Amino acid sequence: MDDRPDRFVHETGRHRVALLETQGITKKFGGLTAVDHVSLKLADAELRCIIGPNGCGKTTLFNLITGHYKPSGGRILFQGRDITGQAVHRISRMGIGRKFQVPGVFDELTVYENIRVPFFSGQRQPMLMFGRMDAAAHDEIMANLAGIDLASKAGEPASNLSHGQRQWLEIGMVLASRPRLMLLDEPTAGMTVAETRKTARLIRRISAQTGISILVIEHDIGFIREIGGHITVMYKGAIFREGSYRQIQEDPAVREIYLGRRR
Amino acid sequence: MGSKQRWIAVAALLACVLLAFAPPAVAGKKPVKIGVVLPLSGGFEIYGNLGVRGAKMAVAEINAAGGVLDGRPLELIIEDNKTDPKTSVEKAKKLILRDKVVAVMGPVSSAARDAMTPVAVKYKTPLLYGIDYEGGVCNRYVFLYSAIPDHDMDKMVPYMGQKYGKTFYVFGYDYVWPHKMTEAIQRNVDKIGGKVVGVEYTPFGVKDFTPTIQKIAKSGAKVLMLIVPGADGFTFIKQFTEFGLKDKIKIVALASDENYLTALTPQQSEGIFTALPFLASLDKPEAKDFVARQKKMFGNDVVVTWATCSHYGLVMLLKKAIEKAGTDDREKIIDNMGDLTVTVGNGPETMRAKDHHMILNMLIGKFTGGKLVVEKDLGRIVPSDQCKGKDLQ
Amino acid sequence: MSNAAARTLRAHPLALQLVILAGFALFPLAGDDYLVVELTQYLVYGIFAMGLSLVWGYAGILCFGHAVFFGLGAYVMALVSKGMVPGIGGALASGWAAMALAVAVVALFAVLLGYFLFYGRLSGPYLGIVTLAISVIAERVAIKWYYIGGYNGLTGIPPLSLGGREIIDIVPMYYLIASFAVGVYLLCRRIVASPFGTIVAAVRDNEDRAEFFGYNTAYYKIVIFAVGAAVAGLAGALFAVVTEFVSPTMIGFGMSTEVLIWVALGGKEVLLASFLGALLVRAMESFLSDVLTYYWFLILGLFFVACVMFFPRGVFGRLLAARPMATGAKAGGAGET
Amino acid sequence: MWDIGIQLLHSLNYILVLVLVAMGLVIIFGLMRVINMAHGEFFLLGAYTVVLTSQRGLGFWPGLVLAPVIVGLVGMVIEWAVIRHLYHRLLDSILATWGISIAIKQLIIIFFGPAGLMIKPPLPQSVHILGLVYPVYRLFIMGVSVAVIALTFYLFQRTDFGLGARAVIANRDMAAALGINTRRMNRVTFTFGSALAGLAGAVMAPLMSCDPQMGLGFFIPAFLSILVGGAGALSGVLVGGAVVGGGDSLISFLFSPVTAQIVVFSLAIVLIRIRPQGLVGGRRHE
Repeated sequence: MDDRPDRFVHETGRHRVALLETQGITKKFGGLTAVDHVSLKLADAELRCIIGPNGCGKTTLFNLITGHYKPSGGRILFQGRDITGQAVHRISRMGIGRKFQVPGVFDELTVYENIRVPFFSGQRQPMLMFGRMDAAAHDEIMANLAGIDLASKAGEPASNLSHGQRQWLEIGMVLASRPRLMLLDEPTAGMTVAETRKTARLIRRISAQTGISILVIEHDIGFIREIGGHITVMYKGAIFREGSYRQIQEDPAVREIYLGRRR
Repeated sequence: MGSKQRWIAVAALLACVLLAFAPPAVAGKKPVKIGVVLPLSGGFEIYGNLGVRGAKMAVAEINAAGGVLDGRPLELIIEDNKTDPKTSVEKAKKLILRDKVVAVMGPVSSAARDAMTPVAVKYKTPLLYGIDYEGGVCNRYVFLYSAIPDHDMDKMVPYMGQKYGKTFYVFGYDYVWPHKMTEAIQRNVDKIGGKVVGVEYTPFGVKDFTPTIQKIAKSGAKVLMLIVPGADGFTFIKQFTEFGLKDKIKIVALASDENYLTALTPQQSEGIFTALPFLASLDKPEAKDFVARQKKMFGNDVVVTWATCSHYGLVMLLKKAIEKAGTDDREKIIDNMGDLTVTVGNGPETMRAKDHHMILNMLIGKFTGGKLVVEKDLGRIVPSDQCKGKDLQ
Repeated sequence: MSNAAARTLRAHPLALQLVILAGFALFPLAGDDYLVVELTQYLVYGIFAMGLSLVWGYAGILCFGHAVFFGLGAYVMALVSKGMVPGIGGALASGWAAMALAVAVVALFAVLLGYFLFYGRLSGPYLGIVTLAISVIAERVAIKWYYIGGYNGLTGIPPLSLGGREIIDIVPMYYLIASFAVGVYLLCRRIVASPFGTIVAAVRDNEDRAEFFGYNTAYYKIVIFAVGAAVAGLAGALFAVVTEFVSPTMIGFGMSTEVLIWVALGGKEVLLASFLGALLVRAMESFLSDVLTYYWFLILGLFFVACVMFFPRGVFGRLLAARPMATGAKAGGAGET
Repeated sequence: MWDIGIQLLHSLNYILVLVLVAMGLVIIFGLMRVINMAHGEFFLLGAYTVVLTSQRGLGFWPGLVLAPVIVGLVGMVIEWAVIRHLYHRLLDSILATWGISIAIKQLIIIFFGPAGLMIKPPLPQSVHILGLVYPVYRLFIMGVSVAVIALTFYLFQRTDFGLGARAVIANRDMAAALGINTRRMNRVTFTFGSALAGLAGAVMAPLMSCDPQMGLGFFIPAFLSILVGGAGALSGVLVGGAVVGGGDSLISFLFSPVTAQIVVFSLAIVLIRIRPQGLVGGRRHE
């Protein structure tokens, strides 16, 4: 990977303040409680993984944070503001970017255009139908592409990319939208071992260089180890454990729920 | 695909588009061309085909007799306007600008005629119209071989009122011609001291008329003025008959003609009235001769109606005007077209110079036993001045 | 063609468009009057087609009622320039003001309609059927409304004047319409290549994802819908000027489906392809429908099915697909006006 | 006061006709998510089958039997040739069926001419109902419509085929995984829907003048009925037909047919906008 200075440097002055906080957030589908009183705090510039067996409510939690679902109870605070139940695009504009489980790239657009879409999301410029790209914006987009190793594919439609490249492209897209917080839902699903390692390094580098807080849902143990950082374990909709990689790895209860699932 | 191939392909396609416009080969002799813009598809083709047959026969007869202007033949150039005003304008422009016709004949609907009129004026070409309409056109470049309300409603309404009762119901298509006809009907009903008990309009393409039929049945009307020509009119008459109302309420179907005989069963058409300047069953020598000539030219099954006559008559008028003018100059033809008289199928008829409308001989017809027969001969009718004293020029 | 010319073209993809432009510019010198008159009208249809291309090709909104905007533009043009709108007279009733008003009215109407449709999250088939029904209603209202001429429509629309002279002759009229066509094309291209255009394309491609990047997708759909409608409205106003009449057939279902065919056959995703599609189909129809009569529409219908199934990008789409920003070769590459 | 009874009878007649036309459409749309723009032309083919048998001197009744068979076969061929390639391209299937509708209409014009054609009424008798002379044939139409509705409901609610079909509606992928041949299900559905359209056309032909444009006059109200009622459930078409058909009939009687069309269409659009899932449509997933 190249070592050029990343262009997406954000102010990271206010460490220690909880960027995102969920207070007893709950979501019920009929009789099923998918997310059960989850209270979570994420600091500025923090990198955290959420793990847990299938169906434990990880993705539902993401959907609650991003406004795709309205919670049945509890509150969500972002930068101290209550964002509970706001419209999806409003929450997104506040600075919460998300990568979906299924790569959500724009297949018919070129790789370059894919980055262009989120790039303008924070600006007034899209209002101007006759607006042009200035050279600085162009350079920024190309730097972004270089960061995810796709600069050489800029002119190709996204449908031409390999699975791994599509995942990176989506990470690039989320980055281009200049978020304060990134939610990544299984960014390495379906990747080869080499691709997974590369993805982990990419995410770590983004975290280190930009100070964006990152919340990752993952299964792949190798990836989680590579990432380091704090880990939250969810089970049956609730938070089960929190701790470092080593603490979680050695916790027999965590093993139990995973083994229990395999049985 | 490389740029070169792309360039060649585009150029080829562009060439195709442009080549499609290539001018036609120049003819050897110099015929006098008459443009025809009539619907041969799209809804009014029944009338369009009648007009084409009338015009074709006139041209054939004139050419057989030596043509015009010292042996120049007449030539018809027929264009299909698809019953659409836009297409009518396109076709009229094509005929005038490319084919250099001396006159344009057609179309059928008033909408298309109104759309074509500015073209005729702009390019100073006579527009020859041969379909019944609502009256009121006053234009130097437009000649109308048409029955207008003065010809038919002024006579029809008193006749029906006297014979069957003075309560009338009007049911028509929702466009200009039926509305104008309704005004004429209302005027005449008032004149005879009768009453219009209901007026109702319908959009094109309605397939179930029961709500309207129910209203008519309840209204106490003795006479129904039906201004729904064509397929929807057939549907209406069919459903009206099924509900058993034909015996109680007499129908006057405006613009109904011999075409109704092929579309309706004798039982369905029985007892419907109409007013026209010509009926194929008319017992006059010129009528019998006209029908015989049509059959000879187009086969025994050919339907001959008033629309055949009017378009035939228009060509005849044009021929007389060309000869009187002694030239194919369009302005001079227009100057000479007024006050000419022709005999087509029902006695001599005259194109008035002052408003370009016709003095016609009118008939009341009635569908009887699967035939359209003459109920009453109304004789020569001179309509009011459609220019109301204004100067056409 | 010489190699040098081919090389020039390769170096400047724009040259292709310039060649086409030159073809249109020189056309009146070669053709006879009638051809110029015909082509004038086709150019108006071409502008109309570009309007639909924006809405359907670029924004993915299948609209079965685009002629509503075309017809509305034509009617507003006719009514205003004939002085039939109470309260609007004098300078406002001049041809150019009428045209501006026509475009504005159509755009406003499209915004309202778009607000109604897109905030209801109507999409795909529902949108198709609803727009189809709207076009039927529009035609019916036009037929029923006698003040605006009813079924017969309105005639005698005054010509535009430029520098105190009325444009009525064939060749000046051609150049007037041709310059409008070029202007609209450049304008639309600019919109498509702008950041706004990219976002519209993104909304078409994956609406949920675009929404998640913070875009109010309904807003973008409404705006592009209104722009496409305004272009169609301008085409309608020009049509009224060129043919000097308006009638309900211009506002209804029939006309809506015609433009859909032009755009689909030409290539809905490329402006110039849609434009040429209109010209090609109209030119072929003008000459083939007389020869083939009823078979022409049969062939057109089957060809349309084949096009939908096998060539979704149309006859010209692939050929003319130029994506100046796609390569990212140079910032501002789209602004080659 | 008999007026109300008569008006109800007329409205019922039109509603049943509309439901008969819409039935094939709703099956195809509900099951396959395909908007069949050629439905009006399938109706047309059915009507012209009857015209053809009448012209050939066979009369109306053989045509009535033949129409659903012929149109069903046409539907099957079109499904095989076109529709099955477009299941994953919803908008394209709209356009393709619409192209097919143009082609079918033109074929009819080429073979039968563009003018309206009439056939002899097969049941010219009338009966007295509510003091009104009522054509027997209209009663026959209502009977056919009720029979078709009953048959369709039986087929979808009580048979194995119906169970499979409803499973496909609910979850296509799951149904396929459970061993339902969705490919075959599509073919059968499209054929059945087409046959119903053909039957509707044949039944309606004696009431009116058959012309190549007659399809559109039924297609739009039928489609609005489906969307108003809700495309997801069979019962939706009954409710939608009642709203659109009853509204049209009532407003035609109280005001005029022109007003009826404008008002009913506009109301239908507003209803679809407010409740895209239809009046009887189930809960939408949040």
